[in-house]
Amino acid sequence: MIGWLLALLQTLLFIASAPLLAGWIKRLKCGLENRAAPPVWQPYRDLARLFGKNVVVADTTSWLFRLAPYVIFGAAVLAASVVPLVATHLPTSAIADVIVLVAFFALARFFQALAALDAGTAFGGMGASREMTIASLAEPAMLLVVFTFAVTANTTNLSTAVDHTLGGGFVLRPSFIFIALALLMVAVAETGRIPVDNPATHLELTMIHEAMVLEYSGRHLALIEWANQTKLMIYGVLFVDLFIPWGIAYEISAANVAIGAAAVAAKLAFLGLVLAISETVMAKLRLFRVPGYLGFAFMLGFLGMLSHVILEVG
Amino acid sequence: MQSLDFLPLYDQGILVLAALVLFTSFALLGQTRMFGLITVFAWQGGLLAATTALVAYSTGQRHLYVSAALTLGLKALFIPWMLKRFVIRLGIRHEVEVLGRHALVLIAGAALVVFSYYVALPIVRLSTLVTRNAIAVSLAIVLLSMLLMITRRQALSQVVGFMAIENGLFFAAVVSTFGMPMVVELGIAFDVLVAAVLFGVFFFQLRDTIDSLDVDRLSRLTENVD
Amino acid sequence: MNLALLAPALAIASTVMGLLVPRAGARGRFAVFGLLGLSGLAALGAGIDGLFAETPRLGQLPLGLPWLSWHLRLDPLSGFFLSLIGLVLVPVSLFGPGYTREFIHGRNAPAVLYVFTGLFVAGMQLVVLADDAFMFMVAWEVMSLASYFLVAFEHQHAANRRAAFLYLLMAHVGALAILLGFGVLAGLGGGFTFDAMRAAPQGIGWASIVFALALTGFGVKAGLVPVHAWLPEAHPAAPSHVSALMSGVMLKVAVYGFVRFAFDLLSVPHWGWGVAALLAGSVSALLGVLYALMQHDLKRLLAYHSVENIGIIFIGLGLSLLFTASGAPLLAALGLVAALYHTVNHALFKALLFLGAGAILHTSHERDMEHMGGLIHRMPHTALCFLVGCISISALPPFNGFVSEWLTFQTFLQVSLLESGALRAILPFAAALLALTGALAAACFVKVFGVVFLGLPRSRNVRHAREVDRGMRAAQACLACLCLLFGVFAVPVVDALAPIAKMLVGADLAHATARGWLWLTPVAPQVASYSAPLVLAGIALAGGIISLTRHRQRRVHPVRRASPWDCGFGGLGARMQYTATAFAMPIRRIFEPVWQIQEQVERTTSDAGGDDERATVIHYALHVDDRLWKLLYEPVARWIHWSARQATRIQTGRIRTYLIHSFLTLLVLLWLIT
Amino acid sequence: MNALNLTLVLPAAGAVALGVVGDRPFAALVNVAVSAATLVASVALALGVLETGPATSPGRLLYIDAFNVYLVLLTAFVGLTTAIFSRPYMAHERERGRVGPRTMRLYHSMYQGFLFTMLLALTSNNLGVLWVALEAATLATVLLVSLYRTPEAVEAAWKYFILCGVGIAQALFGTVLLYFAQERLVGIAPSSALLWQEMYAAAGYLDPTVLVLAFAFLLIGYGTKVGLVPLHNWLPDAHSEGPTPMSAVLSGLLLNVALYAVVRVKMIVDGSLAAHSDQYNPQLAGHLLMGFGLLSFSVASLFLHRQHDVKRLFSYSSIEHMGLMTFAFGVGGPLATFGALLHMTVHSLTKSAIFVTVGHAAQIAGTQTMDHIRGLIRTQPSVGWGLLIATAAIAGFPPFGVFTSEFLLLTATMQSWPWLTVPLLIGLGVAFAGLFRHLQPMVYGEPTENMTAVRVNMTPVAVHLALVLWLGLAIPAFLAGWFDTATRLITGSGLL
Repeated sequence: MIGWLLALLQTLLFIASAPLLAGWIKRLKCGLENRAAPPVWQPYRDLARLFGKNVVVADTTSWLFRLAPYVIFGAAVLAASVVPLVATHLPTSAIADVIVLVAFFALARFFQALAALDAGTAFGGMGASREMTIASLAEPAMLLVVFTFAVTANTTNLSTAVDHTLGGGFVLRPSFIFIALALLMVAVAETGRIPVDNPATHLELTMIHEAMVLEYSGRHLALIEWANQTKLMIYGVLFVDLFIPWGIAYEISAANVAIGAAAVAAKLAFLGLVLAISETVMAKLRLFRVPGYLGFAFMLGFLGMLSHVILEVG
Repeated sequence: MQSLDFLPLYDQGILVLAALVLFTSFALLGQTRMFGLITVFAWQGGLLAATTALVAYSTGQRHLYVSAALTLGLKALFIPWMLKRFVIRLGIRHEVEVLGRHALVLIAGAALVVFSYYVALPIVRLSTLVTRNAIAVSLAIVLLSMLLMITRRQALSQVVGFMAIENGLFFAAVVSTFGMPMVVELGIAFDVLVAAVLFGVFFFQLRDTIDSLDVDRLSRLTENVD
Repeated sequence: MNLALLAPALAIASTVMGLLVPRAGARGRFAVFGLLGLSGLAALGAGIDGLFAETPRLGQLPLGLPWLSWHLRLDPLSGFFLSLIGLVLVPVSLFGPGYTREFIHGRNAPAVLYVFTGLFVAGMQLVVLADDAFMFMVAWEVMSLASYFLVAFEHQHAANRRAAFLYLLMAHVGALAILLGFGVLAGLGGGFTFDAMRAAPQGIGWASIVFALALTGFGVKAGLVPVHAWLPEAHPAAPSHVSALMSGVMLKVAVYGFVRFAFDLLSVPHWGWGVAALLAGSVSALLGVLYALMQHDLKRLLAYHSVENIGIIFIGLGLSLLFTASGAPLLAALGLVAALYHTVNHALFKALLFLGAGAILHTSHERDMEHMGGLIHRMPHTALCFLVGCISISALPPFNGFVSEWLTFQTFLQVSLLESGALRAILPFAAALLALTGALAAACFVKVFGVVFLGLPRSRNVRHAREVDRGMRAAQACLACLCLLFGVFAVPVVDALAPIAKMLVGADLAHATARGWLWLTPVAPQVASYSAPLVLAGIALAGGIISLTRHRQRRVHPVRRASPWDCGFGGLGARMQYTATAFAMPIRRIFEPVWQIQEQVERTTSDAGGDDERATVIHYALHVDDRLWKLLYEPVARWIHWSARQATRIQTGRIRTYLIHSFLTLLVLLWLIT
Repeated sequence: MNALNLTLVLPAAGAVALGVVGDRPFAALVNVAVSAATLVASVALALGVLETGPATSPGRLLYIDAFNVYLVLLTAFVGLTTAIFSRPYMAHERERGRVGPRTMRLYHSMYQGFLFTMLLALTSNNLGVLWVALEAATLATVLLVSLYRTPEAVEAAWKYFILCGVGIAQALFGTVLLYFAQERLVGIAPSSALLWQEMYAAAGYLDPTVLVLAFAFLLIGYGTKVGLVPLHNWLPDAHSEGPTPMSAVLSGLLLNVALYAVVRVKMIVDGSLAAHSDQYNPQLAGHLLMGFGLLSFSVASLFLHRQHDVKRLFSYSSIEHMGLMTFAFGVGGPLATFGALLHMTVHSLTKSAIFVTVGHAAQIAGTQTMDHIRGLIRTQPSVGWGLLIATAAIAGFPPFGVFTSEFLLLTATMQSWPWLTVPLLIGLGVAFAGLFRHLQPMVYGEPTENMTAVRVNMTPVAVHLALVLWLGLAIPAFLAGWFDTATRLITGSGLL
């Protein structure tokens, strides 16, 4: 029972701190671009403001349009509850393994795209079409990452995976280098960041995700934004858990949890830095260059798989 | 294998007749005039009748006399007479069939004789010289008559060829097995008769529908259309 | 066994009823479909009974050959498929009366429909009950023939006739392959009862031949690439409730036949077979979904998705064969269970989707998605059920499609246990293809639901569509609920499939369900676990809490309705929406080589009314065709025509040539024998 | 006056009677009545054989056993149903003025005459008489083929006459050789030397060289009438140009009878070869049959694809099926033979049913050209569905009997010649495609404007199809017993 309680707390912590990560990255980017940066907690303000506003819904839409944000947010929360943030072996982590985790995002995306089509605007259709295309290309790459890791650790369950990496001590695996890179690329694509998408613009040619949420307003928009920030954070934590899990609380105790929290915070901050730098140095790709980008990710994943089979198992 | 001069006289007679029958079928192959064709055919029938009679005499089988008479009446007299009447009524009396590669046909005929001899050879073990040759000869006659049917475009000559085949069979039956059972003989004779009559009917049907007796004109029903 | 026999008996009864009440009014219609429904219930009951029976139920019918009466057998495998038939048949017979109402005044006698539907169902039920080759073939062909008549039901359209012919032709060819397979088995075992075949000593060579024949024969029926061509033609042609039966059940009967051959009749599988099945499955899955993406005829699209899902099923079967051959019965069981689970799932959601398409067709007489849109406002009930179907087929949690696909992935993850390094390196690639397939399927059904039900109506018929009657709604609702139930209560389902695994590969998944109904742990708890009920609860909870916290605010300022913002471009019209073609365009660009694409844009400038105002009309035409037609089917047809022309040369029509024929034949014959 | 003689006398008398009756309105009824009486007689005959086994007539001219008695029954039955069908059909032809009083007299009289010759051929014990009967069958039908006096009809008749005549002449040569071989044996009266019974009994002693030679000629001769490729050329012409009832009986019965003759002879030859297996391959006759059968089967199935005339289409399908049966008899062995016997039955039932429907269809459309026959199901559902289902049956779809026999045949082949099943299956597929690609447009779709419903009598079709369906679902025990006895006669070993 206590376990469940802890799990609930961790989940709450997770989604609560998600906007923080977004704000942090934003701040870093501004810093790198010599711009005056908004405060780190700016995202919280935005969310609060959006929740405060009242909702305008297009009259061409149906109940699905209003249901979607809750489903998206619910999926995000559920996903967050599965990923070990500060402590492993919480009961919720058994609800789903990595594959299911990916499926949660797919579910959210499914409803997002439908909602985009609901209003019947050209933008919505455009966004939905592009989003589904890119997602379906990202999926196999992601799976290969998961696959390689799972074959190494013989599990797809995140907590167990963490155990495996911890238990094995620090092992330098050629396959992990490849798949870590692949995971990063996929994460960028999935969370709609540069070079695949640019959340900051409203230009028809550049936007994918934004095109889908054009019609949303008020709390609906807030939920969607929040869900996206959570998603970004989940990918970050996923990366951390799989490849650099050290410091995470193994047995539950106040000290361990504190250490775990600090560790994960540090690691995420660093990841954020990496992301910010990459986004500043890179330019957005044309839509039809994205397949090449994801194909590269896929190839990395496959290389990881091969190097695992050939070099590590023999 | 015994040579000819040790054979009894009637065997020699049969062999002579066999040779003559064979000759007639060659003659059929060579003959181009309608009337000539029919005449030769009649002669062939006559020779058959003679052979039958000779066999009947030598073996003393009564019923062979009957079939000899039948042959004479049917093959030598009635059918030729009927055919000639058709020729006259169809007004093709003086029609001459142009035969392409006449010599070639005759050589092919000769080859066929050799072939049938070769086919009949294995039977030597179980029969006297006479019967073996009889079978060889009759087989030759059958094949030659088929060759006749193949080379002629005139419906009437095809009929003659058809009848000549029957002659060959009959020759085989008479010489090698001394005739078939009576009931069969009669049945065959009846069939031949009916066939002859029906052919007559068809000559006129043909003339009415395609106003000619040229069988090559009968090529409406075909599959390779393109 | 009597109950099992009751099912086909009732189906045939409905046939007779259909004969007795030609041009039947409502009463006759309900009688016919009522009998079908009863037959479905009987099948369901008998099937479940057979699934859990310790010893297979045997029986015989005084039919068939004098020395070989029809042998019947109801073991877990046939029980499973029998209950599957029943499961789909019941909703379909709910759907039927309403759907066939419009045929009464149509030009085709509905009696034909009733008669052959009954026969069709009876045939399928007898196939799974058959225990000897002769009865199997008879039932199999009855099934094919009856469904042919159903496909050709609306024969005034040339397309339907063509589809029917293609269907029957390919079905026949497939049946011949199966027959040959049986022939080889019977030759080995010296008997036509399945028992004799099982008992037979099978050399690997002959066994492989049999397997190849079975894969071909049942593959044709199941619609594996490249022998799938009939499927996208035939399913749209048939009336929708029949399409639901064909796609939902008939393909499964083909799967049954394959399983019966590969796992039961053939004693020891070779790992090569597994690879073959896996390959066929992967190719079918990927190509199926890619072709589906390019369709804008709703029923055609669904048909292509059948190809895809059959592919997924065969992937599972292939893995199972692979593991059986390499002596890992537990994993073999896992693969088999995954495949069978997906079988039942596909039956459910594909039937649901076809019924939905039928409902739309019934009320709007539209099959072309480009003419639809906004139907969610006109027919909300159908829309909801259809949405459930879409989520399920896109393999999204917590619905049923996801569970089976997840199990398949779990099986894939165990390939590290195989001894062959090559396979270990290649199989992940297949898994990645499967992932790609799943994602593309999701994209495709976003397109379907979005274009058909959302946005603005694109044609008059659709604008005036009305919700369908109670029976048809009930049918869809029933299937939708089943989709959810099979998704949420995965553990009991896996438990139920255990006897089949035990019978076929000698192992069951006790450990998979060891931790109670909440937790599905296919390999081991620490390896992977999934709890569908909690997922459902979690999403509901999270979403629910938020919406409750906003309750007050919603009361203060209610949601305001306004015309869409659309980045400020005003004047939204139906023609400005993304069409199905447009939606799939990026994917078409990316996977271009897969299809045979003809795309032309012609602009005609008509100068109506002077130079200043000349309108430019741009006409855009796009044709996406199946490459396999050119690669496989047309050459065969051409070859047959060529040889036919050659053969007919001997029939010259000139009698002297004929005489030469017989003359030469005689000479040759004489020469031969001496 | 026992059933056997009655079976023969009735049609003969009927022929004469109808010749007298001529073109009276009740001629068709007389025709039906005589056929019915013949059927009754043959049923009695069949029951007799069923009880007391094989029987010979006094004088041993006729011989009846399980093999030919069921063919007799079949012939009488199809003869009756076809007579029933020919009533409305010929009446309609009469209205269209295609036939006159004289031809009607000829038609009815010859119809019975034809039945008589076939029954005689089946029951005759004397191979010579068998030959005479078969030749007479040609003579009886040749005028019926040219009944319509169109150029095509006359041409077809002429080809039929010449080709079958030449062919049958070869058969006579073969018969003479048989007689020759038999007659050498001591202790056989020349009068009884040609009796099949005698020969079969003495087969072991007959000289194989002569018999092989004889078989070659007999195969060519009777094979021409069976319609084996490349001797088949007359068959499609004769079937397509004559009146449809004739096509039905030609296709459904005459071919069977000719095949029957071949098999009877094969039994003797096999006996002799088996006894002299040191110098000859005992399977020689069988191999010849297999070769011809396979050739006919495959070539005919290709021919199906290039047809334009509906009756030609189905006559080629007849060639295909005769090829299949010939092949089966060639394979030998109980299973194949059983299958072949069954196939004889179901094929003649189905094929005659098809010709009945096709005849009506041609009258509906006023032409036999398939391009002008469209949408039969709309114009006259009974005909359309009859044609559709009958064709499905002939294409070998269960639950119809044709499938059963093909199933047996295939499995028998699989046991003795596994690799030959491949061409067989390909051929079946090709043949099916050839049939249905032509059939479907005729029955489905929209009818052309010049199609009008006619007065039809589909009872024969229904009865035939019902029987075929019955045979497909379950072969009744007595019939199975029959076939088995026949199989025992032919191959020496049975199945049951």
